[in-house]
Amino acid sequence: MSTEPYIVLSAILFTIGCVGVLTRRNAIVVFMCVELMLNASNLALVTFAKANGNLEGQVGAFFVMVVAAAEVVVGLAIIMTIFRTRRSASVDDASLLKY
Amino acid sequence: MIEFSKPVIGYAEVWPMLLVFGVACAGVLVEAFAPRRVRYATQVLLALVGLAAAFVGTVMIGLDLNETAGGAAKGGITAEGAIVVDGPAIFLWGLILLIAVGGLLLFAERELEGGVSAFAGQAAALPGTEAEREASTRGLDHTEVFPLMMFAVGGMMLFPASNDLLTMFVALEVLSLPLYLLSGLARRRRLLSQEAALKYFLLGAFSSGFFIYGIALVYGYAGTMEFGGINEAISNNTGNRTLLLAGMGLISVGLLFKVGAAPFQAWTPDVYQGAPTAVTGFMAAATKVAAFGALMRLYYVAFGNERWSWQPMLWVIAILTMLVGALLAIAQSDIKRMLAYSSVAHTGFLLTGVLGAQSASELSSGEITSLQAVLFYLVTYGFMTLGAFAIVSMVRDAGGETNHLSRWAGLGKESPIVAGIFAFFLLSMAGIPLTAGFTGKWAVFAVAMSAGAWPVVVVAVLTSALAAFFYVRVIVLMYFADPVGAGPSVTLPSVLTAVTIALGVAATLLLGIVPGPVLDLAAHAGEFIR
Amino acid sequence: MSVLPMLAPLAAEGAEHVPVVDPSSADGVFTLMWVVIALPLAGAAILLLGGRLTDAWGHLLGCLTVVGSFAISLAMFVSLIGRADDDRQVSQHLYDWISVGGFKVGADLLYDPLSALFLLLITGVGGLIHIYSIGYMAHDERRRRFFGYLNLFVAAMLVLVLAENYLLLFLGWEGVGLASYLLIGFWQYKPSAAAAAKKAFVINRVGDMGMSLAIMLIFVTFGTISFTGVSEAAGGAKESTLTAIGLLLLLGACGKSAQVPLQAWLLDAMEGPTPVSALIHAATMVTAGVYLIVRSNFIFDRAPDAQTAVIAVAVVTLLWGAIIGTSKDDIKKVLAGSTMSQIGYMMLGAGLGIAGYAFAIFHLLNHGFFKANMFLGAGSVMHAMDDDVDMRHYGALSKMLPITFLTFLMGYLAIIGFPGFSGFWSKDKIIETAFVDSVWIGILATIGAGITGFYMTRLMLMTFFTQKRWEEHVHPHESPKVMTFPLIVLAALSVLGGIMLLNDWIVDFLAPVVGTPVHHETEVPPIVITLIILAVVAAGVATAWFTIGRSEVPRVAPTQVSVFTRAARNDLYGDAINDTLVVRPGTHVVHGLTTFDKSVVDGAVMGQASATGGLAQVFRRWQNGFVRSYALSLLGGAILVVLALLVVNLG
Amino acid sequence: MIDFPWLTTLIVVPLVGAVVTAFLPSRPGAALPKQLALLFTTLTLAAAVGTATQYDTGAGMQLTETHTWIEAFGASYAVGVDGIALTLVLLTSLLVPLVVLASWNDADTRNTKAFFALMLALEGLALAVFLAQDVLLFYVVFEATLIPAYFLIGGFGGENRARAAVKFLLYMLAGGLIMLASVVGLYALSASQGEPSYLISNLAQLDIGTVEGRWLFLGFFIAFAIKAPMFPVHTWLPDTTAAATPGTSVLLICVLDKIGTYGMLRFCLGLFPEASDWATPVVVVMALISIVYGALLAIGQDNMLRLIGLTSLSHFGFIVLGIFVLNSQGLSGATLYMFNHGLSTAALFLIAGYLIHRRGTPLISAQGGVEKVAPVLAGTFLVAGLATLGLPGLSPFISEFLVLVGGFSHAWWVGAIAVSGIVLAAIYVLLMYQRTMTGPVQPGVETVVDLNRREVGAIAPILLAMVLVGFFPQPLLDVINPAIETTMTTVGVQDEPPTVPAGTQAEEDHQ
Repeated sequence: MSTEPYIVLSAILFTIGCVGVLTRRNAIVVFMCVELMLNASNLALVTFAKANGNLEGQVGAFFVMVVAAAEVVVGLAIIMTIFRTRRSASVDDASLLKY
Repeated sequence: MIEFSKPVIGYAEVWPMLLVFGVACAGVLVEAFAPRRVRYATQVLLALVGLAAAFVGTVMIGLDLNETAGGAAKGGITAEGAIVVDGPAIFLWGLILLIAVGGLLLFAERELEGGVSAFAGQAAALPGTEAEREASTRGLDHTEVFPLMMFAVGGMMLFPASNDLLTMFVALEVLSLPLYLLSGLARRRRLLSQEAALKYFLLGAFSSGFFIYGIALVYGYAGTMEFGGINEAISNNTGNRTLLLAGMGLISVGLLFKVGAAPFQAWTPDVYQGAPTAVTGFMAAATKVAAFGALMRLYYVAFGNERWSWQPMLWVIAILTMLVGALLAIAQSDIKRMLAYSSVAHTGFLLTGVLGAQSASELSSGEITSLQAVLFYLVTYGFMTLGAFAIVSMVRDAGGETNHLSRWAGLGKESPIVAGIFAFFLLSMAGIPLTAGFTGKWAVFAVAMSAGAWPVVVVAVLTSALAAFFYVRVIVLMYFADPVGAGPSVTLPSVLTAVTIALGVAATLLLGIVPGPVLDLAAHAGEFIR
Repeated sequence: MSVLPMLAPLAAEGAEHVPVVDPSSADGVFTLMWVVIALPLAGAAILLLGGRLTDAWGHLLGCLTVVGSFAISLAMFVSLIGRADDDRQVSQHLYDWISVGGFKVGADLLYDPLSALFLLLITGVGGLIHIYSIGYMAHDERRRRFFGYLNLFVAAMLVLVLAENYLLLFLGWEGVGLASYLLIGFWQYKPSAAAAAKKAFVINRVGDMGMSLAIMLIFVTFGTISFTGVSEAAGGAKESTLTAIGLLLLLGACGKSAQVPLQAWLLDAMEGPTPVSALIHAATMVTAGVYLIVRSNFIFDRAPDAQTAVIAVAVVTLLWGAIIGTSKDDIKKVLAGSTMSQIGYMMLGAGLGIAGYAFAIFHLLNHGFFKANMFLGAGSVMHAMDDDVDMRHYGALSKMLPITFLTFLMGYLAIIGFPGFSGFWSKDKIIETAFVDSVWIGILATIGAGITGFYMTRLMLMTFFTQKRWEEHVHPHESPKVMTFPLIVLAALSVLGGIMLLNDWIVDFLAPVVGTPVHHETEVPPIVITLIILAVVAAGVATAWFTIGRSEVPRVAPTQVSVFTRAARNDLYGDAINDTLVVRPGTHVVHGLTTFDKSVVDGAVMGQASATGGLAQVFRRWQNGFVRSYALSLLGGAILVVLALLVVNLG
Repeated sequence: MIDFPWLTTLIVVPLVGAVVTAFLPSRPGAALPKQLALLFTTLTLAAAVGTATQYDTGAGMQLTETHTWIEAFGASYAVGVDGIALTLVLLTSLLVPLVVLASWNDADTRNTKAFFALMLALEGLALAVFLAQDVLLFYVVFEATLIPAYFLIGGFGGENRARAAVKFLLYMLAGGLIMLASVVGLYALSASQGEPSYLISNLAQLDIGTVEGRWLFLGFFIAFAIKAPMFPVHTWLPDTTAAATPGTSVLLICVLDKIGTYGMLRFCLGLFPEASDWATPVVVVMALISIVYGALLAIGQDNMLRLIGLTSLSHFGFIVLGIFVLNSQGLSGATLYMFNHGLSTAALFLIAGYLIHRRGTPLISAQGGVEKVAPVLAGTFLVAGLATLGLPGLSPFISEFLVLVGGFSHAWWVGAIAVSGIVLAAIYVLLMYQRTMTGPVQPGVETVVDLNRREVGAIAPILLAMVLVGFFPQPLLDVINPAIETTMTTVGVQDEPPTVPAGTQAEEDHQ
């Protein structure tokens, strides 16, 4: 079995995530795109685990999921406060700190 | 079928780190169950005792380390290969814990704000609302900052001690997540603080996306996540090199982001400015220590055999970082942003030390090693940064801290001691001899020069000159300029901040004049265990 | 050795042997050599550092030290004459002055016939002028300091003539320059005096540059700068080197002796008190250039081109000074022009080589007598005329100031070369020797003598004869005895100076130093030349008599005058030339450089600094606060990192 | 007594003094810090004299003390003294007490104790610089001197002091950091050839390749050229002297700047002989430009302090010239020149400072006729000026002439260009004297009072020293010469023999 298609897929997912971070204004969406990048990594990890014939990659994928969950907790908390203060979830509105 | 056996953790080696995590968890419990009026005292005491105990433990473990690898290194790998407790790890632990103590004291400071801490009374309350006003009149404190900080410290300890990519990733997240939150908890200028937290969080998450994808690729190349295994795979030259290089690059992005190297430095000024000053000081010092420890372990151990390909990359990054840091600092008018860029420049100097890695056979006896130089620099950097930010937190007016440089004019007349100490830190950062900054700089330049990276050293020297300009500008402002309006005032802090500053001054002075013991300690730490 | 063929023609030409300085160690009275210098030096130190404590008796001490030196000089002179011809060089080693590598300079003194004569001149004439000054400066509240400076001068001048090497000579050389600076600017509250002092020093420094370079070249060539060592080795050096040394020394001599092109300071130097003009700017210091050339005979004798240059400078100067003298109304400036001209004669003598050295020194001594005499006389006149120096305000003073007039008359007769008077013997000898060298030089020198006759007669007439043109409130009176006594002594010397030529005494006396001249026959008998000179001088005197003595002298100088008069009044445009060629371009250069320094040199650095600041401001804008653009830079960085890795690997 | 640590004492006494002065409480203008400063600087002078009595002229580097300092860097606390160092130590320890005396009232309205404490600190560090026998130690104290200097300029100067202080510091730091690259390079080189060591004696044994040597040389040289200073990196100099108090200027120009030329002598020649030889043509030309350029600029100045600063540019040109013509007259002359320039320029600065203090302006055009009202001030100023212009009989002449001889021996045109400096010096000194001291008394000048005893006391020793050394330079030269011979041996050069040596001729004549 060739791993190539999986890796390509994961790369495409990663790229989509990347582009999403760069283009979307809504903080939640931006954050979801980051999650997409993490999941692209998960796919790659699992693929390589299969190819390498050991479990480390799969274990890794689990860890990533846990970490992602933790990130969500923290991230949403921050985004929520910002939203409550500014009545906006646009990341472009938060640009007081500059130069 | 693999027979299940109980994993061996090696508590004897890693207990200080576990203790810190334990204290963090206990802190959460205190927050949940202790009555509000005792929470502050309990939390501070708990954290302080925890850090102190961890530090003592670190020292004891350090004294006990066994020599391995023919005496070149000390310590061993434990926790099923996930954690390595070797000389450099212990050294970094000790350093992180000391900085954490200093940071903790700053966190606990309540004199400056008139009886409350620098953190938001109630983070969930909207700025300018009744709820917030009530929280502030009632003198509410977020004592959660202490457990959060302990989690971060725990992550920082794990970061440079991790022996595989996955542990490193987890450590990275454990240290980062609490910091994201802490950045957003300022009592004053809430909007800026929250914005800092958001930016830090989004960019941090984005970079960890790169980091984990890089891990995946390297895993794909080497078939293992263990550093030793990766190194072996590289020397055997099996697998697809493109995977390795791309993976290495992406992992580097995650780490370079954490240390604030250009072109990944964009978050530093904004976050340093927006975050509460105590957090900035702690974060600037401790994160850099932990991240450089991890960076070096990754490059020296996992990619040790690939040195010739990452060294040129680091040349570029180091040069870029120093230039960006020094150049942009010139244009700053906010003291915290200026210190942020200065910290970027310091990252560049540290990278200069990192890229000066040479194999043992290339070094002559008694010659300073790259690891030794960087460790030493981290010590000097950590203390002076912590001290400098502590001073920043003391210069205030009615609206809280006055971070705009123009408000610092004439500080030398107003408060000669504070100005003098700050000038001393600035001179140290500028690398004037007889301060720790100089010895640190010398060390990293020397190893880079030995490794033949003279162009980097030349750039480093030139940017040092450039950097001197903005440090000197602040001194001029403090001493030779007349105050504008009412002038700055210095709020006398409690003994907590004073101790931190004293620690910083003492370290900066001693390491400038007699750096020998610390250098020897760094040398004594030996190499990383492969 | 390659020098032998070069020496051969010299030897063939005659027995003109260039003597070597080979002194014996000082004994007997000669051990007091250093005291000659030390006395006036101590006097200067006491007077200058002692402050007001010494006001009361300072002038007496000043005179005593110089008279003391004169006494020792006389004793040494007597002792020297008592020695054999070849034993008349004595040296005294005081201490090691400078010793670095091969550069070894001792504080060594050399006493030989040349120094002996100078010693007598300096301390003798100097002593007289000191005495004269007691009266002349009686009313100056800073008289003590004046004597301090005079003592300093005497000490420095003595160092100059007693030095055994070029560097010690240079010490004295600069010392007299300093004294000259201090004394010209003695009344320094007058801006003109202060400016004149500075001008003198600076122009002298140009000469010193030549002198310094000469010393360096001598050292590089011979590895020593002592007269002993150089005179011994000079024969071995290349002629071109010796010519270069000679020309550089000449430059030094031009500065100190006010020879063209470094002549411009001397006329301004008359701003100093008159005794200063007499001592420094007539009798002694300005003749140091002649001394230098005569002292360096071992170099010039082997560098004919340098000698030619000396002659050229001398001839130009003797005419230049004389011409200036014809049109000045300031009595001191006439005398200054005359001094310049007379030194030209001495230089001419020195430039003529072995044949002329002795006559140059002879004329130098005579000039020292008669010019000091006349300057002091002029001072006496000024004393009488309330310090007015304009001859157009004088007239008919011969009756009022009989002693001054008579003594001045002696000086006058001496300088125009009236037969029997000192100047006659010495000037005649120089012109005669010049004719041997070249008819043209002889003719030019003779013309100079004629002009001398003219301007000195003009001076005499305007001052002592013709009608009174005094300012109101001026009541001329003869000077006190303390001033007339020196005048009388000097007048006597002016008359009798010629004695030194009896039996060619001075020529023989100086032979151990400058060599024995071979007698050359001129194409016409010497007496004819003498008669021609006398005729020319008489013509000059007559012209003066007819143009000035027979007509009314206007009290205000006429402005409608010929081009020549105007040129002469303007010092032949010497200052204008300096101004155009040096001062003004120099000022422009200085201003230009100042601007250049500020805008280009400092501007480059400062500009770089502000450019960096500007660059920082530009880059600062990149930090625009938008988190998405930060993310973009992060992505860019990631790509950069990966590309860098790939490039290193694949490239 | 043999093992008495003379040199450490020299360094420590002023530093202790600095600490004591700084921490004893006192009000601005109080006498205590001044007296303390005078006491400690005098003690230092005593220690310097003691060192000189212990010094054995023939014994090379001596009174050495070596202790390991930072083992990892190969650095030691190593001090020692040879003829060159002793000359500069004597100069420093002589000048500082006099500067303290002359600056007695300069900081009365400001932080008096800080002023004198900084002076003491500067003295201690400067002495350490001259005595250091370890490159890192040298570098550390070399850079550390900047801090007290910086605060002395910026904290106590006149108009534009902050700007001048920053300019000064940045110039110096730029130079120092460039040098740091070379210092670090030396470490790398030393480590690559065995145990790393920063001891000069060990570094001199290194086998330095031509290319490396030249680069390292450049790093050192640029720093020293900025320090000295030389054209075209001199522009900090007039700005600094114009803004600093005259006492500070003396410390900066007469003591600290000597580090530049001392460094060239000790490090450029001592460690990189090949590169020094290689650089000679360029350096000599730069030195010549400095001589003429500095003097010309000085002529055009109207500010006395700027003027004196610029004269130093010219003088440093002479010193550098002397060093790089690489012959004994040049080198010994340059060393002596450092000493003499220190004396003469100090005198000029201090006396000009007296006048400026009285008149309240440094502008030459605002003076005139001072001689009439303050003859002692004018007289001492004239003597100092004459020394500066190199009048024989005063010490600077000796060294200037030696340097000129050295230059001429190197190449005749070098001597010929350099000698023009003596004319230009006469112009700038006498022009300044003429405009300030002579002529009619200008309005405002008539109230100028003559020097008081303290002021004369601060100047008199300098003038006396100049006269003494002018007539008897040999004791000092005897100290300098052996060290210079050692340096020449290191560089591997010898004096050119004269073309027609005297003495040989006589022998041939006899044959």
